[in-house]
Amino acid sequence: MGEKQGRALVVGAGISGIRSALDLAETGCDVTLIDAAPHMGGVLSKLEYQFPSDGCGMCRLLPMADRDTCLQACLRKGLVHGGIDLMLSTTLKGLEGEAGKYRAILETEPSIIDPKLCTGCNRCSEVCPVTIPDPFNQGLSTTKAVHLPVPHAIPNIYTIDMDHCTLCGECETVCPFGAIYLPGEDRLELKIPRTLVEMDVGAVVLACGIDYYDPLSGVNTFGYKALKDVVSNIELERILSGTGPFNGSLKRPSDGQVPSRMAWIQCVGSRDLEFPACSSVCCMIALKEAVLVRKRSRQTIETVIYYMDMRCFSKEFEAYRRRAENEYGVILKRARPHSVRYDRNTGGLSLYITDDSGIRVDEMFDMVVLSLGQRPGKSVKELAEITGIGLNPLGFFEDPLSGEGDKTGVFAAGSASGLKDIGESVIHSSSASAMALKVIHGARSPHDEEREPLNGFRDVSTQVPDIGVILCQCANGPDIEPQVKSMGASDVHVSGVMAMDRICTREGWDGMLETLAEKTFNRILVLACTPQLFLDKKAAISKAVNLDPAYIDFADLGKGEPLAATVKMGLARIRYADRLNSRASAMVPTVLVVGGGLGGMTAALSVADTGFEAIIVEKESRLGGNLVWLEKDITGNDFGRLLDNTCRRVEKHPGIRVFTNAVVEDSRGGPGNYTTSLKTCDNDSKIIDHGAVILATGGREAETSAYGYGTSDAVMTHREVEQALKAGTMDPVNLNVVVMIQCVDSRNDSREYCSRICCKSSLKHALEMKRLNPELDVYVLYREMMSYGFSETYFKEAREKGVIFIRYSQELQPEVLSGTDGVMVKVHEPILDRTLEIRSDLVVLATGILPSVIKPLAALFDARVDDYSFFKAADSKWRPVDAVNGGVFACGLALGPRDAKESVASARAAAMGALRLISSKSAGVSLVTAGIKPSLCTLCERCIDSCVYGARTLDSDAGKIRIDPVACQGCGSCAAVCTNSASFLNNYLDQQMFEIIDAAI
Amino acid sequence: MERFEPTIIAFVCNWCTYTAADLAGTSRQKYPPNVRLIRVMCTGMVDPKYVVKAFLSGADAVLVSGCHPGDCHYINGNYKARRRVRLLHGILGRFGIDRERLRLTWIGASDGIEFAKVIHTMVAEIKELGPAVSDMKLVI
Amino acid sequence: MEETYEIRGTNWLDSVQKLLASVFETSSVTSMLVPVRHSTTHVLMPTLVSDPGELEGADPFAPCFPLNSAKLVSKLTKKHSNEIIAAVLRPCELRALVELVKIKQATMDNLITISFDCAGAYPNREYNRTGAEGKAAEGKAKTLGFMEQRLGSKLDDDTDKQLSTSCRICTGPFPENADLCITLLDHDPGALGVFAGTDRGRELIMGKAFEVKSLPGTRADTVKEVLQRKKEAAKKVFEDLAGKTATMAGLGNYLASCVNCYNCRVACPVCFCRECVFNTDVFDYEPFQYAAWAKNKGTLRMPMDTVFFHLTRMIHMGLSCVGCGQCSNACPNDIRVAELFTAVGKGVQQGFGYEAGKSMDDPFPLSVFFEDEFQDVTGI
Amino acid sequence: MDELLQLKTMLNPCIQCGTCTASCPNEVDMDLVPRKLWRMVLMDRHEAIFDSRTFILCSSCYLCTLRCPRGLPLTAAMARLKAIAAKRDLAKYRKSTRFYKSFMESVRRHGRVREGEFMGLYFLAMKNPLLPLSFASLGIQLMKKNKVAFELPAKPGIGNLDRLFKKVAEIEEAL
Repeated sequence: MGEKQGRALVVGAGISGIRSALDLAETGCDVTLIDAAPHMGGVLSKLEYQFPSDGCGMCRLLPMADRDTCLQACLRKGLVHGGIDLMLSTTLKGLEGEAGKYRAILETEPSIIDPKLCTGCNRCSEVCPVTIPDPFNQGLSTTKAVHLPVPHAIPNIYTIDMDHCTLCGECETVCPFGAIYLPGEDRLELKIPRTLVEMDVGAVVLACGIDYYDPLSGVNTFGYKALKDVVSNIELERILSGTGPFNGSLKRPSDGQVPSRMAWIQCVGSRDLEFPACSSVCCMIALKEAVLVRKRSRQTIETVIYYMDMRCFSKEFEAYRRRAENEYGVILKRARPHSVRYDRNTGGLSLYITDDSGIRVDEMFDMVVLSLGQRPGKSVKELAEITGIGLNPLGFFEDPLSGEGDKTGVFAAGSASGLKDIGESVIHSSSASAMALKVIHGARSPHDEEREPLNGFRDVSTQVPDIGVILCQCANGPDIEPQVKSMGASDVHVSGVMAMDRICTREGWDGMLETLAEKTFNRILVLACTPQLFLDKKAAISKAVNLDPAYIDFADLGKGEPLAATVKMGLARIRYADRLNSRASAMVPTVLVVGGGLGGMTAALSVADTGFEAIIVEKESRLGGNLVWLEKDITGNDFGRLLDNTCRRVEKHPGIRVFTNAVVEDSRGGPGNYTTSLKTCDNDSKIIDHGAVILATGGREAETSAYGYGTSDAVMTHREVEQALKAGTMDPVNLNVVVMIQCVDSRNDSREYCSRICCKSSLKHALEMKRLNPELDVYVLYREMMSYGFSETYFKEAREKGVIFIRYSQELQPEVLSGTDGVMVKVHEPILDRTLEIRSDLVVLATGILPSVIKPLAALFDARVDDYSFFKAADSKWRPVDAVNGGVFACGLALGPRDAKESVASARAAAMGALRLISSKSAGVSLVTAGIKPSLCTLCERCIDSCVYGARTLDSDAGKIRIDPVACQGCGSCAAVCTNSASFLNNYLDQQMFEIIDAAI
Repeated sequence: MERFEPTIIAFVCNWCTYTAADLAGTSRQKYPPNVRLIRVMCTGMVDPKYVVKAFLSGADAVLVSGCHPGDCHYINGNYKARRRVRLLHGILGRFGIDRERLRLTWIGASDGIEFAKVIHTMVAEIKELGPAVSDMKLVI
Repeated sequence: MEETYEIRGTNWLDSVQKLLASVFETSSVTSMLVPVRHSTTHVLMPTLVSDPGELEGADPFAPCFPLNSAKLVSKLTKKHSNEIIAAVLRPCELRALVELVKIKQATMDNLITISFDCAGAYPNREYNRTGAEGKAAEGKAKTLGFMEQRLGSKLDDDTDKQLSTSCRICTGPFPENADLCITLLDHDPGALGVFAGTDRGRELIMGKAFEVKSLPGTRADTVKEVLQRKKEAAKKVFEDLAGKTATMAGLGNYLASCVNCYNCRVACPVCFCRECVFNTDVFDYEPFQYAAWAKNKGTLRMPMDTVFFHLTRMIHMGLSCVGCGQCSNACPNDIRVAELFTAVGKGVQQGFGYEAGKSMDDPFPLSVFFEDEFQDVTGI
Repeated sequence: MDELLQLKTMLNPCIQCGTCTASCPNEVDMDLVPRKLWRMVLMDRHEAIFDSRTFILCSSCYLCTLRCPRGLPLTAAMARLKAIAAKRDLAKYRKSTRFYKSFMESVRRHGRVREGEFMGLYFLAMKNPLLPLSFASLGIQLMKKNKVAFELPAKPGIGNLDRLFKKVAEIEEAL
């Protein structure tokens, strides 16, 4: 193998793959993004509503710095980025070599429809005689054997389901572009055969996602497929979707009626014998679906969720659950339905359940939703064999706590390594891309690379608009050339109208480029029927005519408007096209990390490992944070060693500077350019210039005075138990009975959120004590065991080892009475419906996690904290570690409760976020960026208030509003609040909009 | 008399409703040709001046359409748009341009069919209502 | 109920001058903006007085309202200054000032506001015709006569036909949030009361040697009665206006004689732009555009964009309109702009549960939003 | 107590989800629903367990075993409890345990059940002279249909299953 490679391969173009690919592309790597499916988006292309926002927001994954590198459009259409080569219907077949120097073999499925020729005209589908269940709608609606796999994908290339195709040849005949070439008896060769490509890559990210459990494969099918109104959660998502089988109206599949009572059955295919883990997301999905149903039906459809434990363990989820119950009237019942039966008399579905009182009841519904558990993706096993990455017992990619010492350049991203919601997947994917970047950065040190400067184009900014119009024409379309020509003639700014034959074909396109290259237009407007096809090709025109893409635009002839309106609107738009000549100042290639715990150190290492500088500020005298007192996690990871290794690496790393006994005092500037002063122990001030900041300020075990804590030595917290066990001052052999109480001061009105890690801590300590003293009686008093994901296996183990779990409710809390000999715990046992008195030697309280106080610190960097005083992320799903302004990131406990492994992932993700920002060269200001005319500005500051990105500041010395072109995302709300248009949005100027409106009418 | 064909100006956000309009196209959802789509980055950038300009230039109705609450690419532009449209309803409503003629809708990226439906409904209703400002040629 | 202190001078002007002089004495105010009748020109104009002796010409009660002083206060306070000043403002001027403070065009940091029961004013041309030419003494006498008549009739607007419409339909003629609020209604002739509308005002009043007397017991009822009358008057005016401007064409006719001089916006106290957008290149059309419009429509009224201008101003300023009526004062062609703006302003402000100038604590409606509000705005 | 400890270990993974109860066809007649019963086992509430008739009502349909998400052998657990009750000859369950015993005794002797002997043994074991009367009506009905064999007990030893039963007893002892 030769040189280290600067290209990364990302396998899987779902959310995780897109996140990783963008991470790597934005940091200057070349990325090949492949997906086995003929479209991108993965399972997300079928899901539209995400908890806890009940909306989408996927587009927030797009780059914020250097926005123009990426097509600014809904990600459901597709991802077009200059640095990402997308290969669909492609799989990884082989991988040889070592980290940094791999040779990958990619296989692209043979295709019957030539994607380069197909324009998505739909004629093939119209004539196709074969009707099949539509896989996009999980078979709830039908489509043709030749069909569009995902309706919103662009380019919209058709595919043929060869399992159903009868090779009748109708489509082949009707295709106006000759894009279809069916195999037949006399022509067994496919026109576009299976192709193998060998490619040198430095690192590989595996983001192949998950599959869903098939109820038909299990012992209890719950009537799935046998009863039409029993649907899976994915099917329900399709039913609720605007592109779904009923166009978005909620109907039951059997008869198209609106259901009146719907039930959700949780843990179908999870937490059972076959799959002893929790699928982590189904509880929230069910809550969200029930809320959507309640909202849609104006609360007329009754929704009941039958659950075992309602696992709302992430920061905002408990609040969501409360809203679902209290505001939307979703009914939650703790019960596991035994089976679903069809009731012949009513045509309904009856569930046999036993509620808490122990009475068995039949409940009638007319639609039942199965919350299907997740399974490893189909390709996981094969990919594991190809790449040598290990699998855990459940068949997911192994996900070690720390990647240190790993020689591999292959990293799992997202749910391929375990069950995660979108937010966690996004974090995990960025974590994977950070590790991949570390492997390849040497080959292509992104921040040293000179990007093609935009000012290499000829300067036309001062020229009078000289517009060239390209009219794309089909032979079979109406002849509109004379009309367009006459419109061109009457516009003083148009100097040429050229009709081209079908630029959607290779010949037509090349012909257009040739024609354009001969001219010297300084604005180009292309009129075409489906300009979406060319969205990724602007760069090609730009190169051919040596013109900034800012001056090239498309107008859509396919929207059904009068021709004159379309053309004139297009001309008005292009006439004002321009690029702001302000320049963003250079990014400072340094990241400030506040907090030197596990998160902070990991983030700093991730930054420094890719060649940038990291500065850690730690207020204590030593690094380590909570790791200092923790011994190990539930899986047995040794934190002492982890701490030593991490500290050693940090201290030795030439790219990391550490300030202990230091705090941040003040900061100015914005994303890309901060100047921050630190106060060190000797009261010195230190000035740091940095481009981004990561808040890794951590959190702590909450203090408590509940259950007699502080009055009796027999009442301890988990931290104290951990320390006592570590120090050997506690020996479980001397104990007879231990009671652990969960959710102390948590998940109540004063502290709403679930601290997520306490259940795991209790399981860890219960198992550890049982190991040291099998005779010990351990009782865990819990409200909801949040042993999500693989930790469910420890819950099972604890039960097997004889730990007794007793559920208590918020209303009926346990009581702890201290006496002379130990303490007495009184708790109501709901199954037996009686109060138990447990005389115990030790009571352990799970008091939850509180964040460090970061509000003032966050405010210094224009970031905010949430209702619980944790860092407020811009979006819990799509931008889970970043502040809205794009220059501030957070990780670990500062973000919200999470365990060590999750903290490490979030730290790498935060580092990746910072790297995305500081690697962007910002050669030019993005096309659509706000500006200001100071001569008109009266400093009312409304624009500052309206800017969510903090891109606007008042420079009171100069008496001017300043705009940070990196922070500005071009939303234009500042322009809309400005009464005299002193604030404006470039390429959406008032006069331009007026002309467009005039042209439209 | 010639059948009245209204002109509707639709300010659609680049992220959601524009995608829905594209989707309506690719899913062969036909909608009347009376609507002129003007793509804006966000409904939050629709200056009330644009709406007024559209009416004074002869539009019979204006549609402002963007992402569902919570979905805005720019976090909250659609909420700002909602207040602005409310203000416009309050002002234009006094002068005979009532709320049927100025609509704000949330149409998500997957709502291609919904988009076509909205246009259908709106065109049909405006046809009933008649031209918006036909009698003011001289006075503006 | 806030403690009210009574001041009894020889007449209302003497009383108010005493009060204003005492502000100089007992506070660190270095100058005071107050309408003063100038000894040479005899014209009443807002004047910055730093010598308490010059307060002799001060006449805040005259039915003379040449301009809304909020704009002047903006000039005095927008940029940082260490001077502490006081301003005597009509309630509508104070409301305008509050709006300006919200958009950072003025601050109240170093400002003491003084307002009073406003008996209204005449249109500028009317007042100039009847009063301004007189000598100082005559002017003073006219003011006192006006006061006697107005207060005597408990602000019955029907008894004074010269009163401007904006004042007739003003539903906020009583001071509320000024630091010092002067009451005139129901006091004995010549006497006035003063109470503090703010904490700062309370500090000022404390320990002053005013004669303590509680508010005239009848005041609350009188205020109610006055407001009721004005509301009814406003309703009539608005209904009449709504009839005339029920369509865009009606609005066009209403504004038909407008020549786009933009005087209304210059006079508007809350119109704060440095340069109106209608004067910028946004509306700088190209010749071919005019030609195209004319061709398209058959005719093109010039200057164009008249209705556009006024609608835009309603959009920009409707939510902040305090109903002072200066726009009508400024119109050279006697378009009754003020009624139009007051009606629209009232309407849209109600729509957002907002009252322009009422309180510094109410955010400007377009600067805030909530996730689940105004659900009725959306949908087909 | 060992048997119960064994049973407890067997049931430790129980998550009290109640699927067993929901699936049980006899649940309506049980004084302790299965879920509660298992909870009692885990909580060492031995008196309560043997105060209940739940396990004796189990008809071994195996639905609970099939549906249990933890895959617990619940039907076997019910059988264990029956065995313990039989072994201890608890008065509460004698009607049932002695019925089984008499049945098995008849089988042991002859390799098949002989109804007459079986019922005789049973009445003898129950030591209740009035008991046969309560079976009279059922007996007459069965006799009418020729469902009761009247021949006298054959010689002991024919079809003798002694060795088999001995072996089973040994196994049970070892458990």
